[in-house]
Amino acid sequence: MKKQALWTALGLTVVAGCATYVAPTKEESTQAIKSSFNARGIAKLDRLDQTEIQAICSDAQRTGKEVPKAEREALEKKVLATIRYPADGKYLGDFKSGERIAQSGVGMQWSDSDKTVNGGNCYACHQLAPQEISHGNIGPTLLGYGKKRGYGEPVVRYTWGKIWNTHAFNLCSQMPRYGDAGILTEAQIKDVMALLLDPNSPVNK
Amino acid sequence: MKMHRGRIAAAALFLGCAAASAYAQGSATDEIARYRAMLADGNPAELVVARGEELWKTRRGAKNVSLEQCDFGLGAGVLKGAYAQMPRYFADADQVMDFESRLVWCMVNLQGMDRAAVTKNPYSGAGQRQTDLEALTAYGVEMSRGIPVNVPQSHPKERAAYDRGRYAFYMRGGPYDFSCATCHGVTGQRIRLQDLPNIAGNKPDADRAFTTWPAYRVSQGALRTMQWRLNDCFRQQRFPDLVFLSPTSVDLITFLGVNANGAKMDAPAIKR
Amino acid sequence: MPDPMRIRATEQPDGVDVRVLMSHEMETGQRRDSAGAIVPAWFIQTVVVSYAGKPVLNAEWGPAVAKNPYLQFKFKGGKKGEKISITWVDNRGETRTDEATIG
Amino acid sequence: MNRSRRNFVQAGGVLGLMVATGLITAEEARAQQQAWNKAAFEAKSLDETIKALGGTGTAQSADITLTAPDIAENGAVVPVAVASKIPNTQSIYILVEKNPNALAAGFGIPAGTDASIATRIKMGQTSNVHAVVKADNKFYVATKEVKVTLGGCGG
Repeated sequence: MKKQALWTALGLTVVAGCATYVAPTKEESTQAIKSSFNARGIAKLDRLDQTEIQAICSDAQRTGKEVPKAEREALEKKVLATIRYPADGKYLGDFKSGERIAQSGVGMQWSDSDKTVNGGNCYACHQLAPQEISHGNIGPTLLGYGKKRGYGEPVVRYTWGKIWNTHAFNLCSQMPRYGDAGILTEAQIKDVMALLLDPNSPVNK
Repeated sequence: MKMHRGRIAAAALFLGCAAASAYAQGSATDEIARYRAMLADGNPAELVVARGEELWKTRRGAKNVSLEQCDFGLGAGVLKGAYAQMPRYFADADQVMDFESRLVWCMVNLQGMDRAAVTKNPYSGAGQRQTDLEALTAYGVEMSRGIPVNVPQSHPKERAAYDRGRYAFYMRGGPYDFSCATCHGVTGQRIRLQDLPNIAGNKPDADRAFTTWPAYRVSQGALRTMQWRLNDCFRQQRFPDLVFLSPTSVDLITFLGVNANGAKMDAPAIKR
Repeated sequence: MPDPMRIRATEQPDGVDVRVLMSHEMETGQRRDSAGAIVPAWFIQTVVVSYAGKPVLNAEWGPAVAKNPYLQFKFKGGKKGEKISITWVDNRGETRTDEATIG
Repeated sequence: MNRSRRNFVQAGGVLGLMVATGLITAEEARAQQQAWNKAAFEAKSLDETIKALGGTGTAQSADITLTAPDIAENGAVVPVAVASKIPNTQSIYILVEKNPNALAAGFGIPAGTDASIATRIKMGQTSNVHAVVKADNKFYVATKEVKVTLGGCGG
C-alpha cells in the first residue's frame, strides 16, 4: 500500500514486486493520444498540442503536487501583461445580450462551424440571474455580482481581466480564456460584463 | 492483482471526503431525481437489447455464422458476465480490448465482415435506427447486469492501458483548456443541473460512471455506448474527433473500469 | 418491418397491469436535418389493446408523444395465461401487432 | 369473427368519434386510424381542442390526479400520469399549452379499464400541462406547470 502510494505520487516507472512492468512514459502516453484523434471540421489536431500552462496544470493535478508558488506567480504575472482591455475604454455593453451569451454553450466543437456564434456557457458552471434555476456549481455563484462588489473601476478592470484570461489570477483555474483564446469577441465580453456589472441587470436586482 | 487491490483501497479512502462535501442539492435537484425515478421503469433500451439478441443469433457475414462463438475473454460463446470484465488483454489480437473492440474483432474474424464497413458509422444519427453495433453492445451489457465489475490488471498491457488512461484523463488541451478532470475530478459538482461523477476520487461516483453505461439517452432518443460517451465528452471538451476503438478510448475505458471494480453492472441505464 | 413491442402484462389483485414500449421515431415534423430540410412528421396515430376480442384501451396520439412510446394502464377481468394483443398504426399506414401472455 | 359493434361504441370510442368496430385486430386499429381526429390534434389551445372534441368548455376538477415532475431534465421525454375518480370516465386527454399543437394524446377508457394511464410526452418549453377527462359527455380539467430545463455543456 505504501509502495502503491509512492508510485502514484511520484509516477515511478518501476513498481516493486512487478519487475516486468514498465509504466508508459509521458511521451508514450502523449503519442497514444495523438494517434487516437482525427481532425474533424473546425477541430484540428493542433488542439492536442498543449500550451505551457496546460502542461504544467495537467501535471500538477495528475501528480497531486501543486505548482510551486514562485513559478505560479511568475506565470500569472506573465499572463496578466497579455490582457487586452477595450481600446475605447468602454467596458459595459448590453446585459440582455449578455444573458443570451451566458445561456449559449455552442462554439468551437467539431459539430459547430466557423460561422457558429460562440456562446459563453456561463450557466453551465455559475449561478447568475435568479430566474435561471438550471445552473451549475463548478464556479462560484455570481448572483448579485456587482451589487456585492460595487461598480468601481478596480472591480470592472479585474472582471474584464478574469474573463479575458483567468490564468492571470489563478494559474490552473478551470475557466476558459474567453478573450485570449478567441472564444468571445470584445463586443460579446462587454455584454457579459454588463450582465455582471450593470445595476439594471437581473444579476444585480 | 496486488496493484489492483491497492487501487481499490486508495479509492475507498476518498469515501470520507465524499461524505464531508455532501452534494449541494436544492429543491431543483430533488425534482430532477424525481423525474429520473419516474423514467426508471420502461427503459426503451429494452427495445434495443431485444434487437441485439436477435442479431447475436443471426448467421451473418461472408462466413455465414452467428456471434454465438465469439470469445469475450471468458471462453468462446460465454457472454454472461463478459462485459463486466472488460477491457482485458487478448492474446490472439495481442492487445487490450474493450467490449466494442472485441465485438468488431469477432464480426471481422469470426463472421468475415469488412472492418472498414463495420466501423464506418458506429453511432446512429438523429432519426436513424440504432446501428447493429449499438444493438449488439446493448445486448452484451445486458448479459452482465448485476455482475460485479472485475476489470483485470494482471497483464502488463492491461496496466499500461490503465496508466495511459489516467494520463489522458488529466490532460488539458484545446481552446477551452479542458481535461476529463475539469468536469469529473471534484465531488459534488454539477454542470447546469446534471451531477458530474468524480471519476478519479470518489468510489461511488466512479462506480456509477462505469456501471450505468451504455445508456438510453432521452435527450437523443437513442441508446449510447461507452465509446460514444467518450467521443461526445471530447467533442464538448473542444478536442478533435476521438476515433472509434482508438488506443485512448480503450485506455480511458480501462481507467474507468478498474476504478469501478467491485461495483455491480446496471446497464443499459436511462439518462437525460 | 418495424421492431417488435416489449409488452409486460401481469396479474395483480386489482386487475391486469399492462406496460408497453413501442419502437417508433415519433418525428414531430418540426425538426430539420443536417442539410436544413424539415424532416416530415412520422408518428403513431392509433393504438388498440384488446383482450378476449374486446378493447381494453384505445389511444389516439399526435407527434408530441415521446420517441419510443411508453404506455401503462390496468384493466379488470384478465386471467393469467391468457393473451392480450396490441396494434399500432402510424400516419404512413405502417402497423405492428404483438401479443403477450398475462403472467 | 364475433363482430360486436355495440360493445365498443358503448365503451366510448376514442375522442368521442364513431369508430369502426369489431374484433380488435390490425384491421380494427387501421379503421380507427382513418378516423384520427385531425382537427383536435391541430388545435392550438385548450379551448380550441375541447371544441374539436365536441365539448363546449371545461370545469376544474379535484377528482383528476395529474402526476408529472415539477422540473423535467429534458423536454424530449416528460413522464405524465393521469387518474380520474370521476364516475363514468370515457376518455382521458393530455395537453401541453405551449406546444405547437396542444393535444399530445387521447385515451378511450372502456368499462372495466381503470381510468388511469401513464405515458411520456414531449414539451418544447416550460408550460402548463392539462389533464382533461370526458365523463358523461362533459369535460373536466386539472393543470400543472412543468419546467423544462437546459442541460449539458455543448448546447
